[in-house]
Amino acid sequence: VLLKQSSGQVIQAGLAKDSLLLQDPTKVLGPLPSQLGDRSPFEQPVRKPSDTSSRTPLQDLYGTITPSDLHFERHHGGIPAIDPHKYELLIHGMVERPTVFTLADLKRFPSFSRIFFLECSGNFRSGKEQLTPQDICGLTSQSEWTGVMLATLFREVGIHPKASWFLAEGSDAAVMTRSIPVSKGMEDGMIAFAQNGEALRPAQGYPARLVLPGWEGNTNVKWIRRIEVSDQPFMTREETSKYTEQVGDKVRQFSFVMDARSVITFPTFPAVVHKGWIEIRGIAWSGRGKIARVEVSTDAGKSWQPAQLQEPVLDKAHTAFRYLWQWDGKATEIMSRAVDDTGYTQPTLEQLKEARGANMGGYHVNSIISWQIKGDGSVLLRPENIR
Amino acid sequence: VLLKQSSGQVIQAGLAKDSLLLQDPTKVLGPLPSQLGDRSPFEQPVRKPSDTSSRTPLQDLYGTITPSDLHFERHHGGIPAIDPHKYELLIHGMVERPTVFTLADLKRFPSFSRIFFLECSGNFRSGKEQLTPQDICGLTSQSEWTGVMLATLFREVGIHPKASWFLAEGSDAAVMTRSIPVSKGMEDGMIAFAQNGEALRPAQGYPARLVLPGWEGNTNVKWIRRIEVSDQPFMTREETSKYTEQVGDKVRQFSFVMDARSVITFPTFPAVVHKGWIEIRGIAWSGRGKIARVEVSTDAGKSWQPAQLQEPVLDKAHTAFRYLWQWDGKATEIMSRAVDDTGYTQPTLEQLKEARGANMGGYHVNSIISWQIKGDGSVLLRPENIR
Amino acid sequence: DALETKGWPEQFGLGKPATEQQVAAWDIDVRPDGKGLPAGAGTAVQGRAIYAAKCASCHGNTGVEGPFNHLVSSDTSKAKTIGNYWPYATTLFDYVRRAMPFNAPGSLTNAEVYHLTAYLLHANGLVDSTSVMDAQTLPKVVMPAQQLFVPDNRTGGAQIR
Amino acid sequence: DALETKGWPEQFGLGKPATEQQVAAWDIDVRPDGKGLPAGAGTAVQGRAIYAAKCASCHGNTGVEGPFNHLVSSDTSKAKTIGNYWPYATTLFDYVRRAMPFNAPGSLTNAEVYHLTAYLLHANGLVDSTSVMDAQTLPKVVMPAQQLFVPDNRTGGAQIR
Ligand code: HEC
Ligand code: HEC
Ligand SMILES: [Ca+2]
Ligand SMILES: [Ca+2]
Ligand SMILES: [Ca+2]
Ligand SMILES: [Ca+2]
Ligand SMILES: [Ca+2]
Ligand SMILES: [Ca+2]
Ligand SMILES: [Co+2]
Ligand SMILES: [Co+2]
Repeated sequence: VLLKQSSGQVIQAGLAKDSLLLQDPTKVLGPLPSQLGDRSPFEQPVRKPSDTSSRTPLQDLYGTITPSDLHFERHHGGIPAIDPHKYELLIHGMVERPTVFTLADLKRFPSFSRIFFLECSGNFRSGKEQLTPQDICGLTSQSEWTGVMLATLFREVGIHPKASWFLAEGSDAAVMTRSIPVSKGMEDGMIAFAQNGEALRPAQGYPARLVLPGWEGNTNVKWIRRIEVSDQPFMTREETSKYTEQVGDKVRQFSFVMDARSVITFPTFPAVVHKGWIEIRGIAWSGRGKIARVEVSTDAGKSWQPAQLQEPVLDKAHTAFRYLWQWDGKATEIMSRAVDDTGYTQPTLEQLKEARGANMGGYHVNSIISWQIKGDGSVLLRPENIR
Repeated sequence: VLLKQSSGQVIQAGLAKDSLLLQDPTKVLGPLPSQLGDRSPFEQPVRKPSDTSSRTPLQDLYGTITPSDLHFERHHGGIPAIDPHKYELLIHGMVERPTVFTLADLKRFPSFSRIFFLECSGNFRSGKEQLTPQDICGLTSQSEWTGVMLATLFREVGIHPKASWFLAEGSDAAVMTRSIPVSKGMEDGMIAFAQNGEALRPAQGYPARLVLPGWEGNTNVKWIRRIEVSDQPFMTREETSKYTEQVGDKVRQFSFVMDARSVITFPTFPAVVHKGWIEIRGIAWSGRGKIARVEVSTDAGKSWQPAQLQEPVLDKAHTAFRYLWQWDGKATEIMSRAVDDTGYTQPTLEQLKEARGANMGGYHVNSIISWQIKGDGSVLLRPENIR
Repeated sequence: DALETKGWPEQFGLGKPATEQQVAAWDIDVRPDGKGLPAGAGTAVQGRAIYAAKCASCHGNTGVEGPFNHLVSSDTSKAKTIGNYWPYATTLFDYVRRAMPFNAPGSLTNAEVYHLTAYLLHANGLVDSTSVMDAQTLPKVVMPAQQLFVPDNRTGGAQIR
Repeated sequence: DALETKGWPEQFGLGKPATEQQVAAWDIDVRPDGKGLPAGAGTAVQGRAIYAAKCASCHGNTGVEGPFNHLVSSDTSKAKTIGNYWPYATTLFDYVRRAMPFNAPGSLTNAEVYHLTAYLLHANGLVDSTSVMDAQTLPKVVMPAQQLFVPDNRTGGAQIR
């Protein structure tokens, strides 16, 4: 490491990073300030990618903000490469003034920032003991989103009073489309161009995407290029063949809202705990509003105690909870359940099956997750059979 | 890009990233999900480093969270490389049980998360028109910090009831030390081990640092290795030779709290604006509490209008403000002033000089910043002479 | 959180009016009532050949062999397919045109999409081998699954559904 | 936000008792009353030689030439220095031992630090050339700036200070 003096002279003032680790850090000048910070070589959290998605390492995270490079991914045609100078958003259909907005145009409107979660409605896996929170429900993440409210844009283009649905279309290889009620767009829909302080990341929709707080991930159309306002839904493949679920002998469609749920992130597989005081930690969220409380059971569901919620508790946002537990060293099961401010209580898988039927499929499965604490301190998922 | 099929077969399913930019992104499969996300090649925000600090690009950011790799830096001996498995925090002095905590120990205590700003008390530059918000006051950033409350640790080691100060000492090459009143430590001091959801970055104190919400950056000792509890301050070099300011014919010491201030981040140099509607944007913060309101003047300080504050307004936190302005195309000056919930109003440099004397030096200069809007739409700082 | 528009102009005057050509270039969606369907027509026979050339490698020779999604219902599989799960035939045209083939999306002509649509509907037993699929006939194809579809029946509150 | 300790044990029992050796190895601070000063002593004459060898390259031959901080006050500069701005002599020992030389911090022996302290105090006209600096004498050095220092006089509220 070279140190430039105010005189312009350069002096040797430190050693290469690797050699530092062997030394007493108080006795060697470290690397000087830089343009971009790095992670410690000892901390390398990663998502878990498949061909179609990549899961946030919930068990490795603290607090409620997801670092943008660890935000979950779910694509249907990979990540498009978009030149922001050529980017355009077209709004047409039942509007007075069909309009094309550049990215610069979008940024000139009154803007808005808000912290809320996104979650894929297919966010549930189970079936074996060796699963981490990342494996089970890593398809949720939280960011501070900034953009222009859809209501502002609808006002600008003069939306027709009888308009009831709009089509949101991406510019990815899947030209991803979803039909969204205009009411949701007007309520809190946003065309976001920033995430956690900086421009959207390509995997999260750069340069602009739709965000619909509390609604299933797929509706938050990324790389959005077109909005067509209409008086009926378009019945796209994503809202018919996919993102619908069997409920009894019917198929439920347009089930947009994400019901309340919670997940313990510590202690979970593959952690090993010791007898004594353990802070059980996790996150809870609801697409319908704020988390009212989270309850924790340390006796396999026989009794439930209130956990502490981290303030501020935000609307439609991951809310950290904590519960202090003195473990006596005996095998047991721990679990958490979220209650939101509409009075909804996170159900068991049993309850969900009872309400929806055994063939309910894999969407909107928000059931309580239970962890076995073995006598040797090892922690394993209690697997459940979704079908 | 290769796509692995469920059959195990691998197919060619896309093109190299560079070639994509030339194409219609809807017609080519993009890169698939990955372990870590990247920035768009079109978005490369950077800090501005000197030998001793590096400034956050405030004008490039949205919302209130600072991406961790853009968090400002101020070191006195570079960034130490610390093996988290060897890390220890020693607490001794006026305590019943002098104790050494490993990082794993710290993480086992009840934890706490909180969003607040950090700011170097030397965070002010002026003197020429071509300065950006980053140049003027880029030595402030905001994160969601997670750690163990100092009060929890003091309780654990049995702090002496008569203890009034403690020394916080880093394990960097400067072995940075500051004396801190125990009262602040007990109120909201935290030993943070995480920042924005993940482990602290090395430049921000990995694996653990002191954070004191609202207090000058230098007291938030990074890479903390030792806390000595005492009944008097230690009068270290940083709290005598540095981080003290001339006020009248005295030198003010232990001026910990950061007074309220605000900065417009758009429009600012080097932006060029157009006649018509402009959303004036910025951030405001106070080390004493919440921002009560921000006022904006678009007529060089003759009249002031309330700006909109982004909710939730958090204690000791960067608070985004917005003010919608119709610019008539005539040259003018725009400025913002913060008012906090203790009733403090951000002063002019004149007022500060009046209160402190002309020789007040460069610490805690929180004066109103004014931007000249030229008739051609160019924006320049109105430079001020601090001495 | 509701939009506070006090002090706002009627319009900010941002953006440019969209020209008809611009709209036409991007307006590719097809609604259940057939709005959006282009000129042209297709038959199962012609679709079969295109399918074999451009689709079978991923969806199987007869649409049930994979490796990717089953497109045809069969007695031996519980897979959700066009035949047993898709509520609207128009969706098939819309989706194939925008997203398939997966490795060359947007490469098919409208005629090819009509042929493939006819082929896949026929393979699922939904139309005759000789039916011509075009802007008039496609919206009228009766999809058995349509009657199963209901809008969200969760009405909020404590209810678990 | 105050710590909610309901349901907490008296102690979590985390961490290990610090041994005396561990504390001694790290407890390098020096207080204004001299607490923390090690055995040993130094004089300006011996300090001058060490200074020339290890410090002058960065602080100048006589402590005023830079390129880094002025360490000695002079009539021709307004720089804040040990002589005109530092309130406690103990801080000099503490800081030089922990942080200097900048490119080899922590490399000086206690004796070297005493010598350098004596030299810099003398160069600033604060002690005689023959004064011996040790754990007894150093805390007694009268620093002219000390009378200037006042604790924070901002008391909150609307006041601008
Ligand atoms: C290179 C592989 C590949 C080729 C070639 C391919 N597809 Fe696909 N197809 C896929 C994949 C992968 C999906 C699932 C995409 C998703 O879910 O986002 C899919 C989905 C579909 C679906 C929706 C199925 C459902 O259940 O929702 C239809 C219909 C379809 N393809 C038709 C076709 C047609 C017609 C062709 C030829 C013109 C074709 N595909 C060529 C890979 C391919
Ligand atoms: C390689 C350059 C270098 C060398 C060699 C060096 N210093 Fe320094 N010195 C610095 C820098 C840079 C600073 C400012 C550090 C900071 O502000 O964090 C400094 C600061 C100081 C200060 C505090 C000045 C103030 O105004 O607060 C003292 C005292 C000091 N040095 C003494 C010494 C002594 C004694 C030696 C020799 C044993 C020495 N220095 C060798 C670069 C050097
Ligand atoms: Ca798709
Ligand atoms: Ca759904
Ligand atoms: Ca230093
Ligand atoms: Ca201060
Ligand atoms: Ca259309
Ligand atoms: Ca001590
Ligand atoms: Co989804
Ligand atoms: Co500072």
